[in-house]
Amino acid sequence: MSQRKIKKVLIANRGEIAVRIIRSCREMGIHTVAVFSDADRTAMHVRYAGEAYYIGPSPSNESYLSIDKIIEVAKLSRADAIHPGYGFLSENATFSRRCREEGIKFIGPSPEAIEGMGDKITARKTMIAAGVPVVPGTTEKVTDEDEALKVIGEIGLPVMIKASAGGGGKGMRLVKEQSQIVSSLRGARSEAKSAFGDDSVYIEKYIESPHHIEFQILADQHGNTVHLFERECSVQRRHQKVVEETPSPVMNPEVRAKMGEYAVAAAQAVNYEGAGTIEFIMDDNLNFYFLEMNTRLQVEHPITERVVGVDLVKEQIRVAEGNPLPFRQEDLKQTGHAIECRIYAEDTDNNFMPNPGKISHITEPLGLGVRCDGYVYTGYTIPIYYDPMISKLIVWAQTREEAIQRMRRALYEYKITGVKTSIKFLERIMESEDFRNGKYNTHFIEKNLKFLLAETECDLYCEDLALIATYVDYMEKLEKVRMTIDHATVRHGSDWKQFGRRHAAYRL
Amino acid sequence: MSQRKIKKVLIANRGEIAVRIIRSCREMGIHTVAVFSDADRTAMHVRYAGEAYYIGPSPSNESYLSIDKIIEVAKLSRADAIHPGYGFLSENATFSRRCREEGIKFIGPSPEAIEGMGDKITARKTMIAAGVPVVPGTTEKVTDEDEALKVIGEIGLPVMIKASAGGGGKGMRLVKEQSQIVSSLRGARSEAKSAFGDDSVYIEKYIESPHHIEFQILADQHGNTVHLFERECSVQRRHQKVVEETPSPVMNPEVRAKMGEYAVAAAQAVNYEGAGTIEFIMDDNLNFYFLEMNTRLQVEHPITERVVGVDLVKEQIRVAEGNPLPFRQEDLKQTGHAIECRIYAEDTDNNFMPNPGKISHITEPLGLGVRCDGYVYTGYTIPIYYDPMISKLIVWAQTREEAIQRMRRALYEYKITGVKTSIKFLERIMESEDFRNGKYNTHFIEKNLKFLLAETECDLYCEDLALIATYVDYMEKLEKVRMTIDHATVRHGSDWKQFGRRHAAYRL
Amino acid sequence: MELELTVNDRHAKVRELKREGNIATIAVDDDIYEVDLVKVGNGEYSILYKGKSYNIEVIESTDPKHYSVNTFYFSYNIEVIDAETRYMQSREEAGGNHGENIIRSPMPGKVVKIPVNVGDQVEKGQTVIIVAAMKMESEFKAGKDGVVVEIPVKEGDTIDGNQIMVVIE
Amino acid sequence: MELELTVNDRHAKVRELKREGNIATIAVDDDIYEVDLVKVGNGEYSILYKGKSYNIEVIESTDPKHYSVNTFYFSYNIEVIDAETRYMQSREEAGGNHGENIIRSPMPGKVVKIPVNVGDQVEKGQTVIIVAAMKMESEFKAGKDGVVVEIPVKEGDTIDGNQIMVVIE
Repeated sequence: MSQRKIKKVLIANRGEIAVRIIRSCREMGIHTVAVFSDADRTAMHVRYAGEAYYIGPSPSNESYLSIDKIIEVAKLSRADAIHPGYGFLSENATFSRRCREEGIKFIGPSPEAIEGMGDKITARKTMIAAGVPVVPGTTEKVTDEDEALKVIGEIGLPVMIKASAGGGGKGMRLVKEQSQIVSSLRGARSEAKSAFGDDSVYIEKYIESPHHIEFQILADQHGNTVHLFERECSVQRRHQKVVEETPSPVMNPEVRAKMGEYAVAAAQAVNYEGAGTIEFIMDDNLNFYFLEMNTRLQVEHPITERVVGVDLVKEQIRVAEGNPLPFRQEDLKQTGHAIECRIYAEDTDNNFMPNPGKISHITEPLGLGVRCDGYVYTGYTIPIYYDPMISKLIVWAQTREEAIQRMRRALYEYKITGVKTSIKFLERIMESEDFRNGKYNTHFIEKNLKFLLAETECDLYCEDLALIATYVDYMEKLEKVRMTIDHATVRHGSDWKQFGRRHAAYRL
Repeated sequence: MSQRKIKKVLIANRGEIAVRIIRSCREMGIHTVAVFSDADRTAMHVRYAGEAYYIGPSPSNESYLSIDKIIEVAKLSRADAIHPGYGFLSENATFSRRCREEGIKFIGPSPEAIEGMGDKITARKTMIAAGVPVVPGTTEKVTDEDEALKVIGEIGLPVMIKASAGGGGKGMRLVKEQSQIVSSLRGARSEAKSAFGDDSVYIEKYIESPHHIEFQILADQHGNTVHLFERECSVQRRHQKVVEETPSPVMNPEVRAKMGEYAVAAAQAVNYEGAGTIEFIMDDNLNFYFLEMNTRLQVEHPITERVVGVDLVKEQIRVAEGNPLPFRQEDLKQTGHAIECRIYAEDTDNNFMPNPGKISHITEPLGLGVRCDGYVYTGYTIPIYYDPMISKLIVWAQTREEAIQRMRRALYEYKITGVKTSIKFLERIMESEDFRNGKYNTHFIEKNLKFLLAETECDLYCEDLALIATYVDYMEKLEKVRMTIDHATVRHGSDWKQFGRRHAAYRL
Repeated sequence: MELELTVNDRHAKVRELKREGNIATIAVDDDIYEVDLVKVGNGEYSILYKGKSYNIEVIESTDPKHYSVNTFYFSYNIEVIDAETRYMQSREEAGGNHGENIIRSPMPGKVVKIPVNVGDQVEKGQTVIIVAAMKMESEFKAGKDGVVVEIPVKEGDTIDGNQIMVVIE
Repeated sequence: MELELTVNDRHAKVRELKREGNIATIAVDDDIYEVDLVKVGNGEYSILYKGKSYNIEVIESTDPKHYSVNTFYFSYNIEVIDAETRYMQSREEAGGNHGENIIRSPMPGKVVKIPVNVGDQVEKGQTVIIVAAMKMESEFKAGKDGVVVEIPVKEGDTIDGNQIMVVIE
């Protein structure tokens, strides 16, 4: 609990989040250490950090997930703390424990808190004990089919069957009709078995038209916990968030206050330290239930930073140093509206297939109310091994309507060539009626997919102008080849001229 | 006074301000028209606007200052309003009047308001009538030397002699000693004569250790005027602002409220409409005096936007449409701290000589709390005809200290090669003790010049590493030339090989 | 000089009629365009046409004759057709009669599994290769009934975009 | 291959001793550096040395043998010295005895005024040419007493950076 200034932080991550963490460290005068795999020697976090060390082959289990290698670098570079970012080792209790054993401060919660929230059923029990509402369903792992059928009978359809060790949608089944119960149950269990080596599941009430609402919390080592209000994350595709905003367009002050209180209670139930997120599911009548806790920084944390005016990474570091939180709950408030769009390297017209590759050219949007957190640069090759997220585009404005207009402007300015991206798809989301009206839930993308994937209308001339630009570019290349060859030819006689011409016509 | 929605705006400007205005128009769904001179065909405002029209040769008096050409384009493109930006025609009463006559809305004040504030002596009289404190001095133009000597005797030294039609430091003399009075007066008048064709001057008390503090105001067509608090602009070099911040580190709430009231009174005295700035001079005891009014948007307007949360260009447009202001004085407040650095293309080590030319590479700073308003891009050539400002870097943070840290981080990330810039100089300002302590006035740069221009310490190895990188780059070029030639040679016999080798050794 | 370009199913003949500095008169089939065209960066063009400002990025894709062209909202694949291309096309069309099915990788990635061997008889819709990129696996299926005649990649290979993975005849 | 490079007044001999992929062992005079060096963009290098991460931009200035090199806080002018350069230098040094004073433009701009003519006798400190760029005029003065022997520019000319404007002998 004693205060100890952190002087050097190792960032056990890559991509935009590593760059974002280094930025805050730099502002605090803290030295930074990057780690990189074979695929990442040219990555921005390596270039931007004060120091950088190689930790292994490209696949993440041999590098970014290797606890031993990361600890080794931390010792070699004399880092006194490790920031895990999100993903990779960020919610790994073993890693948090190992850091503690090695006397390196893990910037995040204790291994006990991670474990307490990591297993969904344990978390559920803890929440029930803490008085936080949970979705009606089982509190024990169900390993027996008959038991499962009985529970489903009690809760009533529709229900969701989820692998207890699961994540990423694996071992998950929605059951709406009596006839699907047995096959869904068996399907979920066999998928869970093969994915996680554990076929136990839990069963819960399925919420129709659900909203995914999460609360940011911050807790220090002195027992102070505050929440930084909600984020609306219902724009999802296959359980992957695509757009987030705060405040939520469906929220009201009473429910916000109530949820905030529960979020704080949830964090306190596991003696949480640092930044974390309590995820809730909410129906159209604003009934809400605890879903899970993410014991780390979220991808979408910047919208909270913008609306509340807090640098969450700096607060994480200050808490890790043993400082008390610099604000109380009543000091915090939401000002204006923020939206984040995640820019993925993917081909939205071809089943959202990932599209790694070389960035020919990138122009990032700038100006009033725009923040762009990315890591790629012109000439950089996005590797095939990691996440397809290129960057996060965050806008702020006084009102939600203005924020949407600003996001459209920023997406219009955002130019990435060389790889396919989701920018056009995101523009369509901003243009969709349901989003503009704030009337959407987690079915939004599914419901609006046709609109979101529709071809936009082209200006009468734009195809012809594209042809003209191509013509000019090709002719210029042709000319350049000719000149190079003629140049050589002039100096070395007429045989060459002959060759040069043939060459130009034939080769290009 | 009737409300009329603006559908298309012509931006009678170039550079970062043109791009910045187009951004707000785009967010409002307003079409945009750019104009460009010979030097600006490839400029960003031309590429970013919806339409773009050529208006003449590179020198601004034949293009951006040509009222006839701009009006012609406005009519041709059916623009219903013109935004003048800053500089060029923005404070030209003739242009404002011409727009009115042509039925095109000038986004700015009436010609009468511009005229009322344009002449310093008239403005001074108006202010005195409105009860706004002015610097002790003459209210009438002084054209007679004896009269001038008498006035100086009355006010007492030190005094400042200023050309009444002046600006940009021309025709201006500071007199501290009796013996300099006559020569300074004659010098100022002859300079004023040749610069403005008018040798009348006015004389005022010279304020020692002065702060340049200005207040942003907004006024609608319905008689509502508010101020958006102060900007501290005392970091100047030769009367050119270099760094601005808000709130001012020397301000207190009482003086702020009083100055704000005077700023509103000053604007109302000329029936002001739109965005404008009241400049005050303030001494160390917080005595303040009206200096002048800028009847346009200021370069440094973004720091106000960030701290008050208002898009000033959008408000300008809404006021021009005839809308009442959407807020009252009591709705506005300052949150956190913002600093702006102006990035100039100049050689700070060589007497700040302008340094136009081609941008080899640019990387703009991004991330939390950073806004970068620029217009140049990789491959763009900054023309020799206009202002040397490349961009404005604006940061925001909860506190002044954090804002300075963030600015240092952002300047560190800002990479421009190909032309020399003031980035390093600005970093030194952020590091200087006087700036960090908020203890500075308009003499800051002069006083700290030695520190600001001192060479920074280099890492032990960085010169050797620079040599290594150069070595590798040169060897790679050499190799490339060899390969090109060998490639040709292989196909065309051994004589060529001989030539190729000679060529490689000799030519590169 | 006239060029034949294809975009989607359209064949267009493009030629420059006149040029003075930036100002070019260019015919696209029967339409005549007078444009103010200037290259502002590597493959980036700014075009002013009838007052409107267009930004067009022209990027070489697989080879100098294949372009990926972006306007602000649209993306086109444009190909330059010259004598060589025409020859290749006629050959391919001839080959097309044999009904070859070439499966190419749409993106860079890593070959996870190839459940078929050269010589295998496969059915249309049968998975013939699985490629992973960015934590996502994609299955590629046979486009027709036939025999696998070529598999120029193997399991574990890192592959580029547009690389031939399986050929079925 | 060894190269001789100059930076400020220092002459340094640089040569590569070993190279495996990114990892290079390079000698700078008597110091041996083992660096992890990779080119990440046009003229941009990322170097890891003793764990520290350096970003160095290497930009050709006037010709392929003159570089402007930027580390984060420093800017160096580095020149590659080869046989040709050595010859030129020896010639210049010889010429230096004649005390030629060559006035070059430090930046692009426009010649506003040339108050002297070829053949004029000028004094050290006398303004010989005025150049405007970006609304600012700069006066360039004679570096020595002498005679104006060459003025390769004229009033109204637009000039590049580093262009010879006046030669005094």
